Amino acid sequence: MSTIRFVTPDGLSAFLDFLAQNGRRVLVPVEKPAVKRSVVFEPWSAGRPFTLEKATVPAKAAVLPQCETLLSYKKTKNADDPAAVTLTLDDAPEAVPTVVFACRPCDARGYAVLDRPFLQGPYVDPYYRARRELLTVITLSCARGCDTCFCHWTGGGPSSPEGSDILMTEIDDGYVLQSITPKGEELLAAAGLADGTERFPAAENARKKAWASLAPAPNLKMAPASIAACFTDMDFWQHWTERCLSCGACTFFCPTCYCFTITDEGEGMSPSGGRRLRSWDTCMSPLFTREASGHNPRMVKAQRMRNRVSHKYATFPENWGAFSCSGCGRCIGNCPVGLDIREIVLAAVQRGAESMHEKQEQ
Amino acid sequence: MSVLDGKELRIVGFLCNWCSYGGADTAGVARATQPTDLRIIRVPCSGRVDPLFIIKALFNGADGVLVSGCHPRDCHYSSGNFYARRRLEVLKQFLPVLGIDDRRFAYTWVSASEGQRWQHVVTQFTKQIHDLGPAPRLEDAEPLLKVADMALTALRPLGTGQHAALDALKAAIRAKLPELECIIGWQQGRDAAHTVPLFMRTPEDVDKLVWGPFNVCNPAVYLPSFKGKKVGVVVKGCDSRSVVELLQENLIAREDVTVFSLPCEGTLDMARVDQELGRYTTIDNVAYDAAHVIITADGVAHSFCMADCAQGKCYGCATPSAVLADERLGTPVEVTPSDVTPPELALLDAMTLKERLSFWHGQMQRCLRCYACRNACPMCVCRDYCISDSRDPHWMTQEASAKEKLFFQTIHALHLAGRCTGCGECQRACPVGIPILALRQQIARAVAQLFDGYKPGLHPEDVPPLLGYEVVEQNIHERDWK
Amino acid sequence: MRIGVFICHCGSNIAGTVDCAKVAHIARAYPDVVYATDPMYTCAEPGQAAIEAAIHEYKLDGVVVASCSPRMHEPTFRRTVERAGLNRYMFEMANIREHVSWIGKDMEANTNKAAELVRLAVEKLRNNVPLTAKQFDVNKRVLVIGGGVAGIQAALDCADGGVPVVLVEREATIGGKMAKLDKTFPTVDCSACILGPKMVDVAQHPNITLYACAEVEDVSGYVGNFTVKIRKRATYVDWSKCTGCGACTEKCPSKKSPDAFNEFTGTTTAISIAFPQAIPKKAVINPQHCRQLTKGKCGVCAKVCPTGAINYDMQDEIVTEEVGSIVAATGYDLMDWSVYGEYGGGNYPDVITALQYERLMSASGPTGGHIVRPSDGREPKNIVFVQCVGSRDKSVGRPYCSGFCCMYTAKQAILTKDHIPDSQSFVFYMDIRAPGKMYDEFTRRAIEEYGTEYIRGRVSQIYPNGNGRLTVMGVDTLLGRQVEIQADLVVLAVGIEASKGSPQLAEKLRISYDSYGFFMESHVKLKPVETNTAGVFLAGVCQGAKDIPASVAQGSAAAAKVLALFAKHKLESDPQIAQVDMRRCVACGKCIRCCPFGAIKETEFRGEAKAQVVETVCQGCGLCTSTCPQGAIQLSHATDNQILAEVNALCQC
Amino acid sequence: MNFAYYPGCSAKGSSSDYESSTQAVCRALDITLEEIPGWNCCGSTPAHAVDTELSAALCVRNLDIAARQGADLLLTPCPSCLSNLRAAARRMEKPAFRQRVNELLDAPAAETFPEVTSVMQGIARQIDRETLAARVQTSLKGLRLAAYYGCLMSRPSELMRFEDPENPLLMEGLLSACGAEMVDFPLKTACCGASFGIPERAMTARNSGRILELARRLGVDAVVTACPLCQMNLDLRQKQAGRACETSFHLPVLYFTQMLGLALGLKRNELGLNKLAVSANGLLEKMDNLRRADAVEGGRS
Repeated sequence: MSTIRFVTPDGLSAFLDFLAQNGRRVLVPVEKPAVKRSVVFEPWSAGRPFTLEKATVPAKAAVLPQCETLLSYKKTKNADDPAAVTLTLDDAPEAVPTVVFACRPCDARGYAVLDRPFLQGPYVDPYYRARRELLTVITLSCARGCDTCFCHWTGGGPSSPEGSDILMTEIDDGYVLQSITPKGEELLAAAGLADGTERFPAAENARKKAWASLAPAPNLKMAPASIAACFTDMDFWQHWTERCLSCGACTFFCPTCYCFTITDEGEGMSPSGGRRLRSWDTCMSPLFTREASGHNPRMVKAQRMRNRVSHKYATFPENWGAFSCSGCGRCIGNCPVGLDIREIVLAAVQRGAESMHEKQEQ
Repeated sequence: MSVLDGKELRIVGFLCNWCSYGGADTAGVARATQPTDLRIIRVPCSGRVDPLFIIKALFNGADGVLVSGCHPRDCHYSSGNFYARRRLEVLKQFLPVLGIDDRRFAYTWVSASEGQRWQHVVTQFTKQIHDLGPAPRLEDAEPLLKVADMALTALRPLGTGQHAALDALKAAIRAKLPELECIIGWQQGRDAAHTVPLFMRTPEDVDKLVWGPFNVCNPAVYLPSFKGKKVGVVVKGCDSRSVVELLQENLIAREDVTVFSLPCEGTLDMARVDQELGRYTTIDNVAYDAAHVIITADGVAHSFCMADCAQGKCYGCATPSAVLADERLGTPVEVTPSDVTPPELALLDAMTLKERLSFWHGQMQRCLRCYACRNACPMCVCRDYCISDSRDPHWMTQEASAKEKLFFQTIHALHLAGRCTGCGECQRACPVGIPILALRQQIARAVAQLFDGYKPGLHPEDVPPLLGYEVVEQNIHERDWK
Repeated sequence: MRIGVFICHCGSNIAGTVDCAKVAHIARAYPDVVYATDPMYTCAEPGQAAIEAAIHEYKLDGVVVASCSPRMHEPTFRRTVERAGLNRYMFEMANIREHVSWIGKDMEANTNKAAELVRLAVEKLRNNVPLTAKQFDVNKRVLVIGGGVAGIQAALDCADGGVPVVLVEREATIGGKMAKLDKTFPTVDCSACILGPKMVDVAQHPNITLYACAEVEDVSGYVGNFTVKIRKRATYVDWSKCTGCGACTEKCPSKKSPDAFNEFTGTTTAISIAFPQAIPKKAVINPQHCRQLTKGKCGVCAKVCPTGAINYDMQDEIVTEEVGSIVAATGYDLMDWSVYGEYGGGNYPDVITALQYERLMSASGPTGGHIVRPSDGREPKNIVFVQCVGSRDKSVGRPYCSGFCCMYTAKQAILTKDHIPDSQSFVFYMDIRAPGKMYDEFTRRAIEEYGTEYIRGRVSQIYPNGNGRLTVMGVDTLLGRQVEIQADLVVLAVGIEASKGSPQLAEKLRISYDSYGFFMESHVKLKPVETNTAGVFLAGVCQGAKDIPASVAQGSAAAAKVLALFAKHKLESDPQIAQVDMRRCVACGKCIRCCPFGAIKETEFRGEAKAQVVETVCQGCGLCTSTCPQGAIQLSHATDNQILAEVNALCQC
Repeated sequence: MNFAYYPGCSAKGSSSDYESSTQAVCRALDITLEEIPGWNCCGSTPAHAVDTELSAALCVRNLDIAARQGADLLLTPCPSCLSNLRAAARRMEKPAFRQRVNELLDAPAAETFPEVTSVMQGIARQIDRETLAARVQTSLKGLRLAAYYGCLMSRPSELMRFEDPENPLLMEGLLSACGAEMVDFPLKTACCGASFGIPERAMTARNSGRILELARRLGVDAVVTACPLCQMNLDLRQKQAGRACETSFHLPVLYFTQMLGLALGLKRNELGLNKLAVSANGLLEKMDNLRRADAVEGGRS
């Protein structure tokens, strides 16, 4: 049985104070006022306002920063022989104990997606691992669905615990916190919060209500096969990507995208030294696959979009057994031209079904 | 490398090889004593000085930047300094919007024989920089978030456009359909409260065409990708200016483009609409009256008055009807242009330099460098070869600092100088709502002031001002060095 | 990279206020620097030898010299490193003399600054790449624009050197201003007698093609390969038939045609030959005054012409010439002196220009060499010469000295006395400028032997005083009193300006010109004949005021430049030019619009439009590089990355 | 049309004929001159040679009165006054100077002053050539006149802004509209030497003599002037000038307002012609004869 705690809205600050103990970085959703408001995760400090809204930007940066220094190096010269250079190198991962507070189940499931290639494959990424091991995820379950969300299509849901250490559910008078993992349990046990066992049924009730608010999900079981079947049908991809602008809004705001690029900056002998940086990249950009020769296997946006959709709904499931999409819908809401991945996936599924039907008839 | 503490500040000079570098030599030969702060970078011509070098220096630790070239008419290359004069003047007028004191940048003309003048210029400029003190740094500025005041009055009545001649437009498009590769317009998006671009190739596609306040995207952005093909585009007035600007720059050919237009009554600021709608599952209904759009979502009706919820650009819009059209439907609407300060720019105008620096620091922190702003810009034609992600030239790093992100915005703004029609797609596309349009608006304002009210995208035959020059500039005057 | 750094002491010029050894020491810590030293005189032969030795010993592939201005010794050191086997562009200079040691005495600040400038040079060098010049053919023909004495000299010298010359003259005859002069200073020999033979040589030289009544319409191409379009104006006389017999001019009934050659001191016939010694000696019809051409009635000249040369239907003709080099020798015109209202602004007939006075004195002039007053034909007795009318006068926008007026005024005063022994000349002057050989002696003669009264001061007003004379009011600044002279004739030494149309021609030639229209030389002192456009040279007053000997000298100098250029079989183009990265180029054409030299054209590359630099036309300004938004066109040796490296070396906070 | 008007001291004394003719002409042309109340001497000529601030204060007081009356334009007949008033207004644009002058005044002067211009320019601004010609009662046709502006009216040019400083043509325009033949008078802006009438009598006589001599050679019936000092000098001292040139002159020297007044048919005593030292009777007689001849001619045809 997991640990259940309860906290009132007024008690959240104290809870955050607790989370921030021992040098832990607590990332909380913070509202950025603008004509177009946005919500981003930022390190919390006592007294800072925060919000519990779904963030515009997922908390992916907690494990995969927008830009991180993989290694830094310095070169020093020998005073007697200017041609001789001593190189010192630091490749220790930049990682601090971190709590992500009040992300949503789709964000948390993002971590589960990222864990697969970074931790479960033949090559473990030490930088990712260092951060992931020091990460605790406190997820706020969603009270209802929305027009762009489709977590339940991808195997998740408004209260899916996957990827979370603690699941937090809003009820009438506060929040019920339920530990999901031993890490979460340990943290919750030490938090000094009131016991929430009595209120747990109310939380379960709220979760059910949330599930009930969702429109029925289509069956995507055939999606990998259907999309693979569409792979060579460039007309299909061209049709669906005609309005794409090839920007990175879909991928940079995705909790499951992990494409990156590596660049070297600075100079061993400069005061700030040389740095090897890993930064987010996007498969929507033609640069992503441009080869040194100038050749580009994904020259046109249809090829790139095909890659994105195939990766998320065909090849990743083939390799890892799950979609590389948590259905958060940010790629839909943030797209400047309203491209909707759901439409493409459904169209592919339908196309696949039709062609299979045709084959059977033949 | 460090400056001498308490003694020197970091002043970078870009000098043309033929005149000013020679002038500095002449000053040296005459043993004309000068302050030691200035570090001179020799360039072939003042026309070689990309304003971005100056921004780069000012962002990265320079306390002052001085550019000096041949006197007008004396350019070793005939006209390099004429181009430089326009570009550097625009830059000078742009700097304050970033929170940089424009006195930190100066450009002047010194000939190879004017050693004394050079001494005077260096002495004065160095003194000026010392009087200003070390330049404040973006990264040291306390982040500041402020919101533009959107309570605005439009130059013309805004409406919902429900009486537009949509059927006639569709008929006109159908008639042209056989001649054209496709016609770009708008269709309903994921629900009735959103539209997305539509590429019409068949009569059935034409049926999907919609017209109204949800048509926010600028379809001109797609035109350069159809270069060489016959294509049609349906435009609002603002979109037509992008089409014209593309024509001005020969980025599309007039004979390849057929422009369809209806007079626009304004479009909605979807950020504020979405904000008001909140999380909803379904749109039940969208209804219109002359001035309002009523959206019913999950059973709750939300009313949006066009006068209150239009895009910022719509309020100052003087071109509701296309400035250029082959098929013009509906009755064109004439609006007397007026110099309205757009809301984003008004917000910055009201700030001190220090606040502006803080503002941009605060705003740029949340930028993810997704480049939706760039890719949504119809005038961004470098596309696959933007200098923001190239190594040669290596203008930018991939670092996620506010400085690098603002530097990109500066690149974009300066590359748009004299070209930006103010369509606002950059800002609309930004998923995190950074008011980056203000930077382009400041450039546009400077360009209009310097070049007799020039506005890009009004006349296909106009030469964009930074691609031309006048031997005697009416509005650019050498600043005195007294 | 392996970089060697040389911090020059320049004796005490640098070492006096810069700790050169310390700079070398600091430089040793810079990236890629494997050797740094501080020689006494780097540019001297031992200094250069030491660089060569160091290149070999330390296997250097790049060299930085910190010394004087690169404008001084960059070519020297480039040759040095080239001798040691390096590419000449793997070299950078830091200017620590003119820009550091000579402008301040603070040793600490200077040393720090010098070290930073060396750092700048090192960072630039680390981004340098070897560049190689390309070779191309040269068309060994020359175009000379302007057939005044400078152009004649340039044309003859080139032609004598074996180079075919195309000489284009705007007027109907060559000879320019000198042909209008009566005598020349300081020898007072007859202008026509010394210029005439040269003009005849031009006509007879097998290597010279002369186009008179012609103007340059368009110039394209580049050094070694210019294409020039020349507009031959319609003369209505077929010159291949005209023998210059003059029968037409005698019979022409329209005798009120303005006589430009005589500076409008008289009139001529509508069909005319400028003067008896004109080259080419061919008749030209003035279409504004020809009765046949204006009224369609007359045709006298056609009737009397023994060779049937008259052609009233003649049209302008465009001829195209291909040349490898161009000499501009377009001379000067007088400034519009009517701005001087106080001198009558041109309304008093007896106030004339010095050039008009030359025509009055000339035996071939309208009065047959008799000096008479234009108003009444009487011989003047009191003649006032006013100097600097439109020279050295900021109030009319002419701050420069016209150079030769002091001398010709002295000459005219002397000649006046010769013509009219009982005359008295007065000269109002600001300063007497007589720096040439025999010049000052000549003015002394005018004063001492010819009794010319020189009055140092300006003339405030000239007005007809009602009794047929002119009152000249001025000041004698030496005596500090007002002067009033009753003159019969006033001769103004009107200042000069570049000849009409000079700016337009400069733009066609893509050379610079100053605000008065004079063409800009490449370097005021060291390259007075060259322009900034390779292959285009200057001769005579088009470059700035000068007298006949100087014009002739510059004509010869220009010819020497042409001959030196043509002495090479192939020319090398400067590799510091723009280059297009075909992949990055999106063919937006912004560079093509801006290029001051038309050096960029659109081309097709793998089916796509792209920009392409014409290497021989590009002059390396880099305007295109700062114009191209995607950085697709880069100026070699001043690429974005090279300049950014310098900026980053200074600004990295 | 109403103009604020600053007559200047001489209008109330030595050049009362200028004043009366100015008033009469303006009246006839429907221009009302409103004399500013309580004006004082502008300080010309001696004051500005002694102390620029004190002399400016004299002018500024007048300018201030005009400004407080809300005048847009202030007219003065006298070039000396005009020069002083304009110079003072110009100097007051410098804040430091303004501050010092303000200290000399009872109260700080107005921030901006009305533009000051001459009566001649005021008339020309208001009445175009055709209108003036239409108002002419007695044409000046047949009279040959020399317009003499004096040295001050157009100088220094950037301050006075009076046409071409060397060759103004405004007076010629007015009088030729009235029918007079205006000779090209090269000495129209030469100095007559009036200011040195007492200390440098010989020079003054020489300067005036040169002007009168040229005018006589050009065969004019009268010299027409716009300056009280010039008029007095050329008229009152005509004998001295004659002696300096070893000749004797008899050339009437009239104010342009007097000439205009004659053309407009105003009463001759209103124009103060009786105040002239060199009698204008000959001129008037010639006019009468010419007009009589016209009448006869007109009668015949």
